Amino acid sequence: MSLTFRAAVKDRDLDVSLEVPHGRTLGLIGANGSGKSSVLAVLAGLVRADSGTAVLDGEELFSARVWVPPHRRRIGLLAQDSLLFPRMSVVDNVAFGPRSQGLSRPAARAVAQHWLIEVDAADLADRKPSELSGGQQQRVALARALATQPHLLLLDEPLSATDVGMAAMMRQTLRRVLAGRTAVIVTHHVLDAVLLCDRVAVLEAGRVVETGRTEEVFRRPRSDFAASISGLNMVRGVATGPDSLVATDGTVIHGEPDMALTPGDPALAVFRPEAVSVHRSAPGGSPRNQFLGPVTSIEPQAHLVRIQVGDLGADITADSVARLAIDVGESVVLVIKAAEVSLYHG
Amino acid sequence: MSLTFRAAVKDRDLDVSLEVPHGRTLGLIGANGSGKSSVLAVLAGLVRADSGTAVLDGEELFSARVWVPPHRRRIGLLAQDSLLFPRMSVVDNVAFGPRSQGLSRPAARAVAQHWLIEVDAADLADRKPSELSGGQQQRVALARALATQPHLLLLDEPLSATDVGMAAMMRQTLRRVLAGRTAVIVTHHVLDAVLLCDRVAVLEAGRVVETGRTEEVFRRPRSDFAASISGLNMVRGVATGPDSLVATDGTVIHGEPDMALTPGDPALAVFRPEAVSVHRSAPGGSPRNQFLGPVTSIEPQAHLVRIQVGDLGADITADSVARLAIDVGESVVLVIKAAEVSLYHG
Amino acid sequence: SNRPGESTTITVFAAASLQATFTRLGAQFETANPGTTVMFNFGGSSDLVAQLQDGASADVFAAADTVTMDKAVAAGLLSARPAVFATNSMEIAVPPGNPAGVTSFVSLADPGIAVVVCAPQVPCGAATRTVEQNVGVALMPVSEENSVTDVLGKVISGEADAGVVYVSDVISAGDAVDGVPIPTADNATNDYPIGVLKGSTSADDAGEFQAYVLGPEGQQVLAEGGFGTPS
Amino acid sequence: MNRTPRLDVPSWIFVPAAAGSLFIVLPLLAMLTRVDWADLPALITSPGARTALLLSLKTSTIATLLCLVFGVPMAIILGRSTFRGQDVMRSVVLLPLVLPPVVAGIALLYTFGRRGLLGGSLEAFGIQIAFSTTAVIMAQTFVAMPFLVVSLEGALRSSGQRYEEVAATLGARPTTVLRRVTLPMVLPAVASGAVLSFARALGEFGATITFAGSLQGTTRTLPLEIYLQREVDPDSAIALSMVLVVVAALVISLARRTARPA
Amino acid sequence: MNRTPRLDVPSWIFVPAAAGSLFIVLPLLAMLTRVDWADLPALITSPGARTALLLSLKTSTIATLLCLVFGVPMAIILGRSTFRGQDVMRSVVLLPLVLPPVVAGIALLYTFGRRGLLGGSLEAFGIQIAFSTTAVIMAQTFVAMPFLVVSLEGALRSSGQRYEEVAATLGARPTTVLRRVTLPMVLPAVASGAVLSFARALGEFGATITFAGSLQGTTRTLPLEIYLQREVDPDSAIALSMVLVVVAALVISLARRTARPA
Ligand SMILES: Nc1ncnc2c1ncn2[C@@H]1O[C@H](COP(=O)(O)OP(=O)(O)OP(=O)(O)O)[C@@H](O)[C@H]1O
Ligand SMILES: Nc1ncnc2c1ncn2[C@@H]1O[C@H](COP(=O)(O)OP(=O)(O)OP(=O)(O)O)[C@@H](O)[C@H]1O
Ligand SMILES: [Mg+2]
Ligand SMILES: [Mg+2]
Repeated sequence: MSLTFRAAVKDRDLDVSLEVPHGRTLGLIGANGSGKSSVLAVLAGLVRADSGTAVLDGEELFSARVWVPPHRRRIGLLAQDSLLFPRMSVVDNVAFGPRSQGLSRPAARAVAQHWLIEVDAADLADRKPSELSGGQQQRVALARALATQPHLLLLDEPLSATDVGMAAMMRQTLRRVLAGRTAVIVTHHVLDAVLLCDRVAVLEAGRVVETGRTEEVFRRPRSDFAASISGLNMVRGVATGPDSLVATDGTVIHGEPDMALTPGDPALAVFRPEAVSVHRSAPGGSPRNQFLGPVTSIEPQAHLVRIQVGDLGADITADSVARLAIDVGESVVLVIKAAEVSLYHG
Repeated sequence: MSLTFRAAVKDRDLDVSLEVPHGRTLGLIGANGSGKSSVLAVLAGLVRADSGTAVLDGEELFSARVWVPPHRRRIGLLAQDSLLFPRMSVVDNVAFGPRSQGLSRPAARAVAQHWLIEVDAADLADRKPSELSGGQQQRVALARALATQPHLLLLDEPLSATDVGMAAMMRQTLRRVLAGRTAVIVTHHVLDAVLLCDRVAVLEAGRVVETGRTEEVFRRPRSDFAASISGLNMVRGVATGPDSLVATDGTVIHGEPDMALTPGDPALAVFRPEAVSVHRSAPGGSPRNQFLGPVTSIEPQAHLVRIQVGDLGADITADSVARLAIDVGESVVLVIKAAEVSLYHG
Repeated sequence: SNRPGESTTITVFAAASLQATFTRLGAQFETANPGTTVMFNFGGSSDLVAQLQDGASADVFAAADTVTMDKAVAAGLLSARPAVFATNSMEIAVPPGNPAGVTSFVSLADPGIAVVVCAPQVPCGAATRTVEQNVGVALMPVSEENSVTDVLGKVISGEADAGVVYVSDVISAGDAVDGVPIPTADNATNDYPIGVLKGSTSADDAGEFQAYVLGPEGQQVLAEGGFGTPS
Repeated sequence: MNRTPRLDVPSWIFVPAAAGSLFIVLPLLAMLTRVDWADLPALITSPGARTALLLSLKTSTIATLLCLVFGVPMAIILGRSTFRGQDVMRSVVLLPLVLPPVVAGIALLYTFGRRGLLGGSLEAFGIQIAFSTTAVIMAQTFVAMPFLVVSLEGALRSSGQRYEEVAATLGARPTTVLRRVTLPMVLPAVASGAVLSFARALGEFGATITFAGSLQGTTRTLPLEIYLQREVDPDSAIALSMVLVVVAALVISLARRTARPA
Repeated sequence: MNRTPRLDVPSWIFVPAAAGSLFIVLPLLAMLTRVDWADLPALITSPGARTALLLSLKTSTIATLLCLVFGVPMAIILGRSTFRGQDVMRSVVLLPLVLPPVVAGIALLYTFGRRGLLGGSLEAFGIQIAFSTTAVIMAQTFVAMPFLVVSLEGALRSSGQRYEEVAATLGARPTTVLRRVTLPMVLPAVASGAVLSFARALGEFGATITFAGSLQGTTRTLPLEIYLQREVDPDSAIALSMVLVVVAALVISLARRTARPA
């Protein structure tokens, strides 16, 4: 009882296989255009794969010989645009799925009311979609998708238009709803993935480049995208000892290996920008990792300032920036304690 | 040379006044349905205000007697949905504005190409909008809005569908584009506001509840929404001394005032969740702020774990959570050093 | 012939040009024969034949020319030989006051006069051709209409200066047109035959109607309508 | 005044639109000036006119319903599915549009008449269609149907299919999608199509007189009555036409008003 | 096969659609069985038929263009703006639909005829419309225009206005919005409307014969020729009708094909 999926769509350069165990939630992350929505569209039956097959709860959804039309797949899809039916009220939009499944009109409305309460939109029930704000529309669309109680739930960036406070609430709701339900969620937010997904798959250019348990992927990313979405600096290289690697540009990095590395093996070093300190010249002292380079940008973040040196970022306080008196283009030295660097097999 | 705006729209319960000095960018933040998009729609001429007036660069856009139709306002609007013209290619979509301003077809295409390069979508030029991913559509729509070189630029959540890496790039692009241009940007992201906006205005239920310089608003929020979007804990109260206030529930909070408070005046206390430590029982020691209450939720964040006690949040490491062995519903004591609490007149 | 309380309906298929006179005749006949209703189906004679062939049920058929009636006879639609009950001949119709000053058939050949006629394919056109040949002129009409009604319409509206139509049409148009007669020697005449149909469900009443049309009352109404008496 | 303001349409567009409207209005006005208002009441209430008007309304309404019952499915199949022979079907549907109505009547006779393709089989069942009120309705349906199909198909093609996809992912069967998404979306076009069909049926003359004949109370609809009247008195024919026009305008605006809340 | 798959239409819908198609196809087939194929070539190439066909094509094409020039603006004003008297205008536009064509011809005579409303003024300018090809075109335009207006207005109402708003915020004047957004969006409906108008104009008989008369080469269009022919030989009239139908189908499918890439 689970989902297995493999599909290739030539003209979108997509070739993906995925598995979602029964009752689990898979996060799908990746850059714009990497194929996330396409995967959902193939699953929902809105795009035909050139080859491949999908099996949900033992039943083939599509394959070379089989084609189950969308309305018989029992798959709920929340697409990237809300696409609420413009001529129906909010409650009728949400009641549409239950009605289609044969519920009576009052029963379907009751179900709809329930889901509208879940997404905190009960007071919008009688409005027309054109009278809703963007975030309200998204919540109603979410309620509509949830109300069908599908065997497989597909959510494409369900919270992208939702404000911060409401998003926190919605994540709670989704956690409840997703418990025991097989689901695939596309998101650009680490927090969504961490809170909602058992595993994540990272897409790059239509291919799965990394999958794993959610925390694992974000703490020990293997793909550039996973590192960047986690806000981590990542350096690829080759292990030179049990606790060091040499990057492609020759820099040697020392750190704390999860397991002793085997010299010669590919290895990854990962560290948080907050752990990086910035100096005008190399500080003296014991074994430390140092990177030298010109500052490419200086950006205020919420509370700190991000100093970017090539691919690497350092977050320091505004005070430090003032004290260092650095400017874009000037050379600086980035220093990271070995204890702050995670090393693992790549 | 600037924008002054005051408008009321009855059936959306909106009553807002704003000012944007020439060449400056105003951030508009607020919860879903607080009226952000409505303000932009009134400015762009897509919704009529029941009363009010707007003056851009000395010219009245609307008032009781004046009504400049949308196409003569020289206002560029990037709406919340991309709404690319479905029957035109991407480049023709972007060239639409310049063409409408009278440029020749090749000249307009050249302008379009320029903006497509700016949003890193040059390779999509010949596609139809239906062949784009969600994030790609949003970037193209952004290019289309920018290509008109409007006197006033209105961007409604310009980066909501954009992936993390691309968003960083787009923020750079927007910074360049917005320099010297009068603009209003709606966003749910602190980073967008911090990087792009000189000032922000916070909307709640169709009213402006706070405006100020961007850093000021996020560091010293006065509205609940500004505090929550900045990820800060905020407590309202009445000053009891130069460096203390009493909250409505009677708790006394000590902190570092920006300026000595006048007892009896309303005051606000603000502190970061990372600065809060969690104890099973009240620790001894010198003057500290303490809050007692049951844990309402425990949520993993990207790197830390958020312990929520009522309105207040504490971010602690997963290790600490394990060591404390706390669970939802159990009473804990939140402790914050006075040095970590900012106090200011509310 | 009806016993009191009994009612019959007879259906008469008649050429469109008979509408005015037959409607009057029908009403008179109904008064003379209480309990009998006369229903009419007016149309182009050839259309009516086609309808009869295709199964339309009727009791009496009155056509505007013998060619069409011959077709009906050939198709075996009639129960007896039809009889000619009226004749019609041609006349020039001009707008009231005769603005173009039409005096004779020959003057219609003046290129300054806009004249409309029936197309030679239809009976009134064929008759017009005959008149042309008799008079010895060739008209250059601005329009060759499909029916005499269309010709009359052009004249009534003043669009045409003159039109060649049946005498009965000039009469029935009343004040709307003036007539310029064509001498009998030059004129063309066509015969209107009437007959009882084989499929008739009330052949007696149908026969009575036919007799009524051929009888003095009928002939008087027809004469008032501008029709000639068959020789 | 806080609804989304309608965007301006270009002002020059009022020039051709006014010219077009004038071109339509002037002849109607010219007709009005010729109507003999004193005679009108008698004319309208004459048994012939009344019977014809009622018959016209009855047959046109039924014909419009038949057009909807058969035409909407045809439009949907043409506009929303792909199958071999679709182009052929599309062309075939158009044909009655160009057929001169009298020829259409002949074609119907050739099919349903006594001597027609199906006439024999129908007669065997005791069904006589030609020259009955049924024949009037069939003639009207035949000439009016393409108007519904063609205009509705155009609207279906103009409207995208994204909402229908959403409905399918919500588990709606094709029938449900059709009933609750597709049709509501193109409702204005269905209404326009029905109006066109009704108007065409109401004004139908040539096919009716050929296929159904012109018998008072059974097959003589108002246009046939008008045609007959014209032989006798052109001006009263025009007056009767005005009745037809007014009745049509009333029926249509009534139908529009009741359809709007749906 | 990786395009978005068309959603299934409900399968029961094929039943009424097939019934409707049969109802249209059967009479056409019945006609075909009566055509005397041996005589056909001679008939078609007869000067009368050839001239009439060419005249029909010419006048119908011009009439369709006029319908587009005047009808599209009218539809846009009805479907995209609000003004007082809009409902009146909508009803007026419908009227020629229900007017029996012959009466429409009379109305045109009353307006543009020699003794009509404008006849005097026109004659003063030396314009003589009566019995000219111009009159044919005017009659066809008058009866065909409502088809374009009504079907296009339906489509405009079915389609939303959001893209037009976007265009306005990009600085597009109403004219530009119309040309580059509105019209491309409803292009299929414009095409359908044009097809309906063309077909109506091509089949037009009553108004033409009443207003323009019937003279070979000048005003006798193919339908008029067919009616005349019918007096002589009904079967050859049917054969000529088939020609009309085939030509119409060709012209329409040609127009469709060229319009598609736009
Ligand atoms: N209908 C289509 N035809 C052809 N190519 C398409 C079509 N739709 C999308 N694409 C392309 O396929 C690729 C994958 O698109 P997809 O929408 O799956 O991306 P995504 O991962 O969802 O991105 P985003 O985060 O921007 O939503 C993109 O390069 C896109 O341009
Ligand atoms: N056309 C409309 N008619 C009536 N009310 C409307 C209409 N559009 C929006 N509203 C209401 O007006 C309020 C403000 O909506 P608005 O779209 O401005 O919110 P917003 O701040 O942009 O929210 P979001 O972050 O969700 O986009 C909301 O309560 C919304 O439901
Ligand atoms: Mg996507
Ligand atoms: Mg909004």
